[in-house]
Amino acid sequence: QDNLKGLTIGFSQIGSESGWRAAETSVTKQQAEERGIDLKFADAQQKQENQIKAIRGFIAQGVDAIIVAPVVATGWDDVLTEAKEAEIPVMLLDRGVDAPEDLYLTSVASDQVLEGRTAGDWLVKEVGDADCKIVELQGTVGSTPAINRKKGFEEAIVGHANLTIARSQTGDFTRAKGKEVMEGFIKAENGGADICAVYAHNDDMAVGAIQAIKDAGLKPGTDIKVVSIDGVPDIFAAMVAGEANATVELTPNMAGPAFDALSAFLADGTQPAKFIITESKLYTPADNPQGEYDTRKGLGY
Amino acid sequence: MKRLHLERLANPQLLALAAVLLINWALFPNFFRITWQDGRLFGSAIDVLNRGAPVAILAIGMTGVIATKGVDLSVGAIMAVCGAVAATMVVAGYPTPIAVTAALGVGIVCGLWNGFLVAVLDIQPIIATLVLMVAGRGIAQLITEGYIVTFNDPTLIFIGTGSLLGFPMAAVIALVLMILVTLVVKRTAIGLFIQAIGVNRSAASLAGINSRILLMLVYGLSGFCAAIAGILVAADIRGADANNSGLWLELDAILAVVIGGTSLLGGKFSIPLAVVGAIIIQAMNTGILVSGFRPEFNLIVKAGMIILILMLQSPLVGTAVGFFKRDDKRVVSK
Amino acid sequence: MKRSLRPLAATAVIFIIAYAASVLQFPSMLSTRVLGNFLTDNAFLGIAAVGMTFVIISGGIDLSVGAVIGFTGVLVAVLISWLGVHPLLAFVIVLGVAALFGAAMGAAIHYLKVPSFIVTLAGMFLARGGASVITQDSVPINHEFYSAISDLMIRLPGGGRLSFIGLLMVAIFLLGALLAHRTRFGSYVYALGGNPVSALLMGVPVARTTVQIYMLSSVLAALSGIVFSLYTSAGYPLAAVGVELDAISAVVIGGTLLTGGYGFVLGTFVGVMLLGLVQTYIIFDGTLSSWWTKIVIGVLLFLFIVLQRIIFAASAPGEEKPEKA
Amino acid sequence: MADSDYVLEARGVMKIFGNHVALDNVDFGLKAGEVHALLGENGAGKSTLIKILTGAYQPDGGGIYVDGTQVSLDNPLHAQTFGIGTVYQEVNLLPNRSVAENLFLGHQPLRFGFVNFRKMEADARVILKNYDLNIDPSSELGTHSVAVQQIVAIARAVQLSGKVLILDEPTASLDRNEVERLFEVVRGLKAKGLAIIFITHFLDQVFAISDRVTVLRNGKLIETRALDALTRTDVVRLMLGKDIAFSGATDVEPGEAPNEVLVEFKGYGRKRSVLPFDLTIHKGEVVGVAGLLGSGRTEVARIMFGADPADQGTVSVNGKPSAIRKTTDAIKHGFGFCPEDRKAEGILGDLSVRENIIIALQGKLGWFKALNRDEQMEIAGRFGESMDIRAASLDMPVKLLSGGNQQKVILSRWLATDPAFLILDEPTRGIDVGAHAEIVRTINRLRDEGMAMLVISSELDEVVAYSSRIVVMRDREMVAELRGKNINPGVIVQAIANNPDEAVA
Ligand SMILES: Nc1ncnc2c1ncn2[C@@H]1O[C@H](COP(=O)(O)OP(=O)(O)OP(=O)(O)O)[C@@H](O)[C@H]1O
Ligand SMILES: Nc1ncnc2c1ncn2[C@@H]1O[C@H](COP(=O)(O)OP(=O)(O)OP(=O)(O)O)[C@@H](O)[C@H]1O
Ligand SMILES: [Mg+2]
Ligand SMILES: [Mg+2]
Repeated sequence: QDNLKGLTIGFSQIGSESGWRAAETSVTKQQAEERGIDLKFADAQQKQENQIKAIRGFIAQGVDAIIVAPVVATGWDDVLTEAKEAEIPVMLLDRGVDAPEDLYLTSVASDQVLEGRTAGDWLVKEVGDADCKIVELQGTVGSTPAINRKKGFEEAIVGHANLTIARSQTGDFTRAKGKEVMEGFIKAENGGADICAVYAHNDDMAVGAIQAIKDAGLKPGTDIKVVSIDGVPDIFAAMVAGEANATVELTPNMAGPAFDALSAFLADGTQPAKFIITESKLYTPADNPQGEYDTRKGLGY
Repeated sequence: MKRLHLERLANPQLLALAAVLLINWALFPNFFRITWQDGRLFGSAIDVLNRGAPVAILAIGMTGVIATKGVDLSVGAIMAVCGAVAATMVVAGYPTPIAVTAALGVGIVCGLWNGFLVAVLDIQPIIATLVLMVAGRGIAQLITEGYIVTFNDPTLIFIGTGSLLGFPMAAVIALVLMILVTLVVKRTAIGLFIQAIGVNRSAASLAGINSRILLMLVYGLSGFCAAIAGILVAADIRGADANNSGLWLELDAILAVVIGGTSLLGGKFSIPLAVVGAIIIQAMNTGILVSGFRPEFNLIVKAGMIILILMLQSPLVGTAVGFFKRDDKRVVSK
Repeated sequence: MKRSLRPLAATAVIFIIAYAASVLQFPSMLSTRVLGNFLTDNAFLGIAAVGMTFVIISGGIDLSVGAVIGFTGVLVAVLISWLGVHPLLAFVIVLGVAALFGAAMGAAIHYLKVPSFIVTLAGMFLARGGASVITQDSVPINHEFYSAISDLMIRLPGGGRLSFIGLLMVAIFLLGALLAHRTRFGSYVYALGGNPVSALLMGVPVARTTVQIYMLSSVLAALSGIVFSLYTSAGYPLAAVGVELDAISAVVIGGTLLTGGYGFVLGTFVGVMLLGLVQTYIIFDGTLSSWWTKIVIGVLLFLFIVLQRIIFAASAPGEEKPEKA
Repeated sequence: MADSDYVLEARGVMKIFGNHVALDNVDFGLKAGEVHALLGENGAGKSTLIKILTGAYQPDGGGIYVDGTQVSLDNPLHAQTFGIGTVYQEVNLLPNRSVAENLFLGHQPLRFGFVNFRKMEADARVILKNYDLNIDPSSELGTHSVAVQQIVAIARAVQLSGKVLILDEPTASLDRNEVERLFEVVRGLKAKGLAIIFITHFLDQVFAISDRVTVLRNGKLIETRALDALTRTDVVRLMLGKDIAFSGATDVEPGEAPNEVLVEFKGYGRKRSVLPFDLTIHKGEVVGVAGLLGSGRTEVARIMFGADPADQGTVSVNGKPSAIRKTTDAIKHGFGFCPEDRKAEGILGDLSVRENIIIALQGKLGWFKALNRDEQMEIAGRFGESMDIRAASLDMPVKLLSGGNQQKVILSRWLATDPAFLILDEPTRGIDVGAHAEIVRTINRLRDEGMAMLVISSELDEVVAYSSRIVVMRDREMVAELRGKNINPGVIVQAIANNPDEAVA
């Protein structure tokens, strides 16, 4: 991998809206450092237009390669064509784009629908035949992960008539909103007595929901099951305390595989797989949450 | 005496609040059911008070700013900064009172900075506070280094989630703050001076009001209120979330003040009514939550409500219910 | 030089100095590519900011701009991709919808006497909510008309491109300047911002003008939404969140007073370019973390405003100037 | 019914604000080719009638007739289409726009749909020539003095008036030459058959130019009469409903030894504003300041009060050297200041009359010694009584008061602080005869009580009436100090005009 040493690579990151995102940024920087890459980092503050600007800026600067974590899937054709014309390879992180495949080298991403399905499958197994009223904490309205994780989860529970989603509201991917919405759900569902499980599109909202459940005098993890996605340290801490039941890991190390692919490509022109799917691993309290917590703590979550 | 009371009840803010609560009640019959649980009151109506507290607190500071014909866009960012300060300090092992005091101090400093830009450098308030709105969140993230800084400090957590006489701490703090600030403003000449500056700053200065110091003070108060709100929000989730704490809350606070009847053109203001405005907004939000609307409709419902409330308050409709209006038939000197 | 033109000159001078300083540090910032990108990448912001300039000169503010951009983008995409409407017809439809929307806001501001801040805030919720009710997904637009327009560009030596949308923005700025400074409507806008009571007594048709101003702003925001959809070949309900604040900053940096009555459309152009310069500089630097990016943008914003203040402290509008007949 | 040789007519017009009847069943008819004076005390309803005649307000009863047919005027623009041009009482122009644009707003000459600036400015230059105003039409209106703005407002109204010209106190801020100019223009228009309504508090001017006069009192029509049958005393009696003794020049005992020194300015001045001056003010004396428009009188007042701090010279108060850097410094020394531009710098429009009166006193007391509502009411009521402020209620916003009453409110504001030294810039501008005499009386009374005052006024008769001493300003410099016998209009004019080449406008 020495052939990456001294290269300049531009990294257009979405922003720093969540702990997971911050972890991805710091892991990417770490990976670049290990390989001796000069990483040019541009934060887009959640705006696609800023990402396009950043990519154009990288092209104008003449970087050797570009990695992008696209905020949405659409709208990349023009700017990627421009990069191609300038012969700069582009790699996509954590989400694909709706653009011709020849416009980018590879896309390293998780399968968000699978994440939702994994969470759903776990819950289906967990409750068995018992009736289960689920409340759902959605991500930001209209964001891709929210749409996909909802879809995957619904796919998993469809055909299991005993599992129903009773209520679904957006918690904006944040702890505070997750807590507030869960409070509302508890009031709306007979003081929480009717709720069997909460499914949160990310761990932060789950952490907020856990607090709301405790404030309502119920036991999270027991009275109301908690399942969520991301695998951030705090959800493992909650598992240790017996307050969370399951999480699906989304690895923040997307850049590593991307750099590897680039290295191989630059060395002898090896075309990497177009879609590198990262693992969506399910964690439950049986998977040594304390250990997971400790290994993740320093990653910048 | 009785008549005065009736007139009070007829003011548009309270009417709007009643309307929103009625709608909530219609959509969710258990809305007013309150039970006693673990030594405190528990129910949707209590949630409204609890969740509405941060915006209410912001609105208290914002009212002063708007009365001087200004606006403070930075309060959301200041919340994030102060929450971050308090959280990182307790995590670093400082005693809670020191951490809280430091956070409040930082809030005041942020506010004074805004005041300095507005009063001394004469920069337009919207743009002066935009600076801190943009940079402040960055500062907050710098403090937390992008993490959500979680803590387990019992005192701080009590501030966020504890209760006093069954009422949530946040609501109690908002109420106390409202009473204190209202008293200070009413019992001293500060309120009058704030109005004078808002109505005509050059005339006020010629009449011997030191508008610079007063403006600094008003923005400082807004920063202080933002700091309290920031600490409350962080304490509530036991963590300082620099990215999301207070995000877009400045708009809610401004909305609350305007719903409370204070004109964005400066002048007459009412702090208690701004707090009522904040409660109205939160009642709306909680109503959306418990009623089970699909989240895509949240914003539309909210927009519809705002339009409704503003129609209720507009002078056009106001003349129709002018019958209730108070100030028309007062003392006639001759 | 005319006193009122000085803030404009100031902003331009600041831009040139800042640009020169950036070029000294990163010589490649002088390329035609970067200059072309300035126009293309800021096209939608610029077009929206023209409308915002009118609103602010009239003493109001329009917070709905970003949401209208998002809404029109979605509407255009849905019309074209789902309903098979030809893009040109789709453009006409969304511009019409936006005109109605703006007119409604203007009418509410004038007749209900509600401050523009609040009316347009409600408008923002409405437009953003409307967009996410239509669809939550990002809807791609694949139409030959769209690809034809993206291919429409002038290539400059050195890899630069003058794109259609970039040139459209320049054209809108020129038209906006003409409208503001050379027509009766323009003078009414300034009149409203200067003193609405006087304006009424002098015979300015206040109601009509107010409605027209917000119509103009919404129509330009819709045009900006169309440009945004050309820029990204898609419509997305969360597109352009917070663009109104960028537009307001650009307008104010361009020397327009938020209190109304004073300002220049072309100043806004320089303001937009300044914001673009800041972003480009940060990208070229490439070492700033997410949070330092925010702080630096804030600090630069502050520096620009203070610089403007310092240069023009002696000649702020309204100040007395000795003059003898 | 009135015959329709009236070009503009109001029949039985009513206007009610809240529960205050501003106009009560007023008839008013205007004939072509006449100058019709509309008279009445402050708050009599003159401006309100004008606003109804021009569509700015809608009447609550009665009707408006143009050439005998009833019309409903929706707004001033609508009135303009009938050829009605108006100068409203407070200068209602756009300070942020050029002089030319203010003249032509709404009627700018167009070429290909765009405003033709060259033609507009050339036309403006020609129009302003008629008023001897030689200013750059492209300059911002706000950079000019109130007087210049007033002339521009008149010029605009004249341009717009095809049939009717309405002038609501146009001369309040003009000097004699300018008034004479205006009258020439008015006579010319009258000769062309225009109908002109003229409101003023200067009876001389009424007699100089008017043909008929209508008098309002407390919103009621008292009488409309041909002027040649009336004497000044008749007019005053009609206005007030009683006789007043108009106090002419009070005799200032010339030989009297001056009291102790209160304030002493030495080499006091400010760059680009006022050349350094020396001035000593004693207790119990009134120093009048005379000079042409723009001679720097207002600047002197502002420097003394610290509104624009001096950058040279020294000041001592009660013999002690002092520093007056801000207005609060001045107030601490017992200064008070009624500014010239009452709308922009005087009143706090949205606040109540009561709050406007106590604000300076409260400012002096500081933040924590707040006057409670009863105390405020007591103080405001006291001054409301003694200054005869006509307001429906002390709680109504001061901006709804008539101009003259606003002026009294501001004067009361300072009297409430019990000042040692009061600076008054044009205190009688826009004030009716009754109130005028009252203010002159008040000034005299205050002087006798030992207060020192500096009074700026363009009314030479008036300055003469109360001044113990008069300083004359020319071209931003104090050029003369007149005492004793020299205090008479002739000498003052001489002093002002000493160097006629430099006279402004
Ligand atoms: N918009 C308003 N709302 C309430 N009261 C008003 C309003 N406008 C005028 N008034 C009241 O109506 C009365 C008549 O006022 P108006 O301005 O017509 O007097 P005026 O004769 O022009 O006096 P002046 O000579 O001082 O200008 C006053 O008592 C005034 O306070
Ligand atoms: N006729 C005029 N043409 C142009 N500028 C003028 C004219 N009259 C006054 N000015 C300007 O307006 C400003 C006002 O001056 P200032 O107010 O000190 O004069 P003043 O003596 O107080 O006159 P006023 O009687 O208007 O109060 C000055 O800067 C002066 O140069
Ligand atoms: Mg009047
Ligand atoms: Mg003057």
